[in-house]
Amino acid sequence: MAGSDTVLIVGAGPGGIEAARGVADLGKRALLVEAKGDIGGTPYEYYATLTPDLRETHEAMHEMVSAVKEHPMIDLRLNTRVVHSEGEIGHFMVTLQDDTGGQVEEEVGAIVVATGFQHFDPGRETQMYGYYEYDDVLTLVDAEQMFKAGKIVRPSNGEEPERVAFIQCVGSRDRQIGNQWCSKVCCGIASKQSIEIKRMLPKAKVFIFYIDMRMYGFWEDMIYWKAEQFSPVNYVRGIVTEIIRKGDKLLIKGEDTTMGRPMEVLMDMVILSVGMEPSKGTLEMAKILQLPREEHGFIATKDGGPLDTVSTKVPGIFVVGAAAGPKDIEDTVSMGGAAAMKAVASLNRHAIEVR
Amino acid sequence: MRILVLSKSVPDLVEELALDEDNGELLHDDMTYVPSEWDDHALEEALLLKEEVGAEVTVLAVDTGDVDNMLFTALAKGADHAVKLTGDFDLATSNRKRAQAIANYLRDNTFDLVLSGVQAIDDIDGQIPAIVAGLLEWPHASVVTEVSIQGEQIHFRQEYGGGLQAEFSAQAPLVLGIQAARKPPRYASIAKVRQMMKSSTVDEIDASADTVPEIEIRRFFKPVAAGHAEMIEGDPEEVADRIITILKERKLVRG
Amino acid sequence: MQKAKPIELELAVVNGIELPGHWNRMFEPRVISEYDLSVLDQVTSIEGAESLGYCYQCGKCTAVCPVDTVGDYSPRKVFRRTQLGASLIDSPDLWLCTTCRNCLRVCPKEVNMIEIMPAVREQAVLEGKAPEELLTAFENTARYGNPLGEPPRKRADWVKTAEVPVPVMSQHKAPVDVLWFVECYPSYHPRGKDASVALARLFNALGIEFGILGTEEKCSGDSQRMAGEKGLFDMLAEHNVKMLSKYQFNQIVVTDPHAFNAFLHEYPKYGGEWPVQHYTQFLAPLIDQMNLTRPIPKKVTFHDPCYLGRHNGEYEAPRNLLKAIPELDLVEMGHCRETAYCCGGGGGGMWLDSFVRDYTSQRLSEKRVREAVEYGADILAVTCPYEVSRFEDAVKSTGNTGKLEVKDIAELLAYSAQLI
Amino acid sequence: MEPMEIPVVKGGTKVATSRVFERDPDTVRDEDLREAIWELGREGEWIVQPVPEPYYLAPTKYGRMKKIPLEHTWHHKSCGQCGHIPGYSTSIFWLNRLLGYDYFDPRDQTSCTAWNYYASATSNQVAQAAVAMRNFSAAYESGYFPMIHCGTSFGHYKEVRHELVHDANLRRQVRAIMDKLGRPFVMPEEIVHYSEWMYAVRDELKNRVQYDLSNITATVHPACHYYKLQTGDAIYDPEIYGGQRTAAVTGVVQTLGANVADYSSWYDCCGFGFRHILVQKDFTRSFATLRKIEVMKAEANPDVVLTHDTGCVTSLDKSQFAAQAHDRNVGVPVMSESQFAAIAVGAHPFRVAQLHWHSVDYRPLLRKMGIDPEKAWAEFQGDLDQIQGGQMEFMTWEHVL
Repeated sequence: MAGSDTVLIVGAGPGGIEAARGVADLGKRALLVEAKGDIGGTPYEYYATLTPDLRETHEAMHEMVSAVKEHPMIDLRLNTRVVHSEGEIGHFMVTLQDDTGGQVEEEVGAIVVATGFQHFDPGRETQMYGYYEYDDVLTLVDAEQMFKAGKIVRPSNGEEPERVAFIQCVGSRDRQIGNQWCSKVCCGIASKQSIEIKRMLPKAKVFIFYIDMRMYGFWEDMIYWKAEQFSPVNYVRGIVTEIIRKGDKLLIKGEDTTMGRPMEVLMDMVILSVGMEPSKGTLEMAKILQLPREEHGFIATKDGGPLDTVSTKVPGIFVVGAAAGPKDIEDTVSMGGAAAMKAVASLNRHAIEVR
Repeated sequence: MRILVLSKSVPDLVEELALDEDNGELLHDDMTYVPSEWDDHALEEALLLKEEVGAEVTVLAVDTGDVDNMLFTALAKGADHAVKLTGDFDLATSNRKRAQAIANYLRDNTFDLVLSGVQAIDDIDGQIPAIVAGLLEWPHASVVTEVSIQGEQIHFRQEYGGGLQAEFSAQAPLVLGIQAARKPPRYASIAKVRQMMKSSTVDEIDASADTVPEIEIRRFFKPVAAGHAEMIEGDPEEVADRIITILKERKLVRG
Repeated sequence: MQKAKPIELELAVVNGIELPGHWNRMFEPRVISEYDLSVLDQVTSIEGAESLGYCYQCGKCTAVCPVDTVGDYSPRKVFRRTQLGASLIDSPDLWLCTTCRNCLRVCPKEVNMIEIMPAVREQAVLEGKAPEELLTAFENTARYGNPLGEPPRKRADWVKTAEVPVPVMSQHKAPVDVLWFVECYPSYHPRGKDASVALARLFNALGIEFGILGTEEKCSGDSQRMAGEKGLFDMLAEHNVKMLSKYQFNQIVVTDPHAFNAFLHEYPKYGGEWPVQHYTQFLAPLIDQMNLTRPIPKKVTFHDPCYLGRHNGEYEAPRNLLKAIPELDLVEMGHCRETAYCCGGGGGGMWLDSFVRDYTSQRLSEKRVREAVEYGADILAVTCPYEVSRFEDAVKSTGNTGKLEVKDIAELLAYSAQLI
Repeated sequence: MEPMEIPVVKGGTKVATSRVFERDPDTVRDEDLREAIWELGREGEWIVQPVPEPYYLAPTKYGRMKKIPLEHTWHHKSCGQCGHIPGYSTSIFWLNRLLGYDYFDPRDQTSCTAWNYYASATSNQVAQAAVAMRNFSAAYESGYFPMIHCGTSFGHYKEVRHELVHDANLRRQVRAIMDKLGRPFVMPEEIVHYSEWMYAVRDELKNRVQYDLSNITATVHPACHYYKLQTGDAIYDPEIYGGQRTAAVTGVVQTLGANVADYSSWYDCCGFGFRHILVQKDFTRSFATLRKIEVMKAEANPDVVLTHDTGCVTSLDKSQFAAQAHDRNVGVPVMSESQFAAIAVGAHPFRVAQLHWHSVDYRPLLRKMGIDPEKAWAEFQGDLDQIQGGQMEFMTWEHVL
């Protein structure tokens, strides 16, 4: 029996969009399912600008977003979740459910999972960052909302902060929490945000407290050096363990490891560089599609190695972006293209085998 | 509080002194001149007073030739004004005549305190501050080490032999001969001196000389040496032994 | 680790109860510390010192900073301490850098201490915060044209001991091929004069048409510039350029790598643009004519002067000269050429000996002498006028008298050519 | 570097943010041992002593509900309380009697020996666990449920429980000891601290408060051994600091009508340090006064410091004399919340709460509460005179209730 010519893509973030576009451009029908009411994913929803080039997110992603919406070969279903799946490569029967509970069944030949990540919730950490106690403790996401609004103020009093600290590796690289991975992008995002803060508030003093700065490739001089040399942002090695309210300020406590001395410094605002975890949707899809997860909890790739970044252990199912582990947008979009190619290839190969 | 600092340029002893073979006088033109070290201390003390109580400091030199650099250096260090008394002066002009010119200037201009180096290396007679005070009938003290201003009162210290110090206070106006400032004279960076040369001016005041009593020098000569030092020869151990013997002979060490 | 500081009253009485000694002993509280960034801003806003802020604490400089081998100073530490709010202008750190350029050689961010130090030091000099002994050297240079405080009129007195003609341009009244810029230490310092005499005899033996400025010469001022007296340098440069411009010559040869640096990079800004060579560069092509016949059957090691080597890239000329001496066995120390350690005299270090001693475990010259001895050298060959005296003192203070001789290359060449 | 001037901003236990943390059950770090305890009970490894009814259900850090027995409690007393702060345990008993709860004050309880253990001074795992289990068995045999007065005993027993659950060999060794002693091997269903009981009865106490506490400001020092050991098993309440800090003590004090003020070094140890109090008293008194009391004074200026552990009351109260000698900004009375609550609901400050054992002057606090300390002292002196005079052998519960 000939297989379905449709590829199901779950999740319409940058990775899913790119995969759908790829599938459609390769001449197959792309069924793009998104649980939320709009496409674009985490960066489009939360981030004012992209890392590392600081382009305004909506403007930068406009082209890919509208391409998906207008493409005749892409069947976009918003407010829709995949709730059930059975079958195998060439013949997956998937059940889609919309907001109102209405269900439809679709036959698809291959599936691309692009369900992404969620930000670490700082209420869970072992350190005491007081995110749920003090308004002036923010996450990278909260800060992005401010950039979007074009105004950086202390939420507690609406005043411009004079001293802002970023704390890196919140919820990443932490055995206690169970997240033993580097989330890859937070050093870059924090540096990017620090540049933005300095642009908006030139008098503000910005600090980045870090274990080690991880900015690969061009991010080094695109954001790290720029932040350090021309903003300037103060990088201090040594992670902060506690944030406690002291008067109307926040007292951050840690060790300045370069100088080997304790530090207790007052800040007006602290931004937690929260890391990535598999999103609820990713965990849900792993369950529904019976995809094995790798040891960190993300969706496992076939060999777990560097030579195939998108094939899962289940034939005909592919993974894209942060559903497979911490990824920046570049990686995610590249994986989208690769998954589209592999998914369409699997349909073609299946068709030949059946014949 | 207005302070006048007297400054004088003196022969630089780094170079060998040249004497006129005919009359034994110093060949001034063959020498380089530097600000008198004691005057530098007077200036430093004045600048410290300025920092403490906000005094206005004027530095004054009798125009005996190349004094501009000295005055600009003083401005670079922090003096507010520089004054050059011009007229019939040269490097050989006597202290009596210089003092007369300074006193005349002080009669025409109001100052509360005059600080001068206690003496200068070229004559070591310490006369200028004393004669200036005498001509003006102002109080004067010499060998002063520490000056402070408290309201109307000017306090200062003098050093005596045997480690004794005396503390005085006097009302302005007053002339003091400074032995040493509380701090070593400050350094003026050359950039600042050069900037002063461009941006500030030295007030030139015509100080046509009165006729003043002069001392006549009958001759310059080197004193006849009364005795010579003993030069100790030999290797280090022999020299050390000889030194110990001498110290013992003079009862400078025990045992 | 710093111990907690106890506070203890000999006797305290609370509510009529005596609390002697240990009953009231407490430790001082930890204060909330502050990253006072105004201090860093203040430094990096000084023209020339901007790059201090580029430091990202990799620590590469610390590994190659000679000063850190004898003390607690490196560019990384300077940045960090400044970032923490310690004023560089008030810190001894400001005067410990010898501007040897070894940090800049390895710095991935090009934090340029060669520009930072003079710029910040200039500020300190303006604020009257420079060490006393350095100011004395400045004052001497300003007054006498040399940092030693020697009489300007005696600048060319060494010529009398040369026993060969050393034309002084003001009397020579004719164009020359080479204008030899002698500099201060070769004019006044007893061991510097030895090298000058040797060089004068070599020039004569080679038939070079040369002349010196004599009393018209003043210090080139490069080290004073690096030590923060830019105004003094301006004055000296203007003077020297003016004097040199009076005469006709084809090129300048200098004894001092610091003067070499000034003539190459700074004097052109003052209108003094002439071809300039260090004397080793000038002599190296003339090896065949030097008649180097008397052997020196010794192990000789060469100390690369910072301002000839790292600053200006000349490593071969001195070595070629040494290799040309019969039976001379040239051995290289571990730190040589690009990685050579400084003698401690650069950047004003020459005039900061007692200041630097308070912050270092040994002099850099002593460290270098120990290295030369370790490599089995009999002779430490040098070619910077600061070095003969610095290293000879260090030979004595490290107890190596008799084991190691310090010779200027000019002396070795003149000896081999049987001119001394 | 120069110390900084910090502005004082008063605020209660209300969090300054509208964010609400919702815990994802999948991300809870601390395991819930109770099911394992029952399981071991079913397997016959030990007897599980259930929490007697009536009990109160209190929320803990990770959202699990903890059973707090209200009565039939076996009171595991504290060495330091009995020795140095007798009003501490007396107040607990007094409150039990006031509320009419049946309890048992055993005479065969031993020290938990955890002070030595935490001071890195003595003992071993088996001995520690055996001491705990001996006391549990004594409680079980009495028919009353263990209620631990000391924060350190509480924390230590939680750690022992954790080890016993996870280490069959340890269970075997300890069971052998209990067999030799002829005692049953019993694990209580919950390990309960007295301050949890205080939390459970806070509303009952509220109705009996006799003084206006609205002018009283307290700072609370949460005891490390109460909530930092075995973090999951401590009471947290979303109403108290948004559920980010333990609600023990704070919840009680606020319910009684007093104000609780926050201060920046709340998370720090009191300075007791176990080893430090023994061999480095100068460290303890420095930490307790400079890091805790002085910070409280500067930021909250409280009338009283309330805490819920023996060592904390001791070091915070009895270190202040030295700081006074150095003219530091100290001088705040320190007591347990049980003493404070007992006084608030009518206990005699000397007969019951025994404040005369405390070092810092507590009289301004009493006056502010509306109690005349001189009059109260005269009453107490009268008791002593009676005892001396032979009219009364000793004080009885009837006399003080």
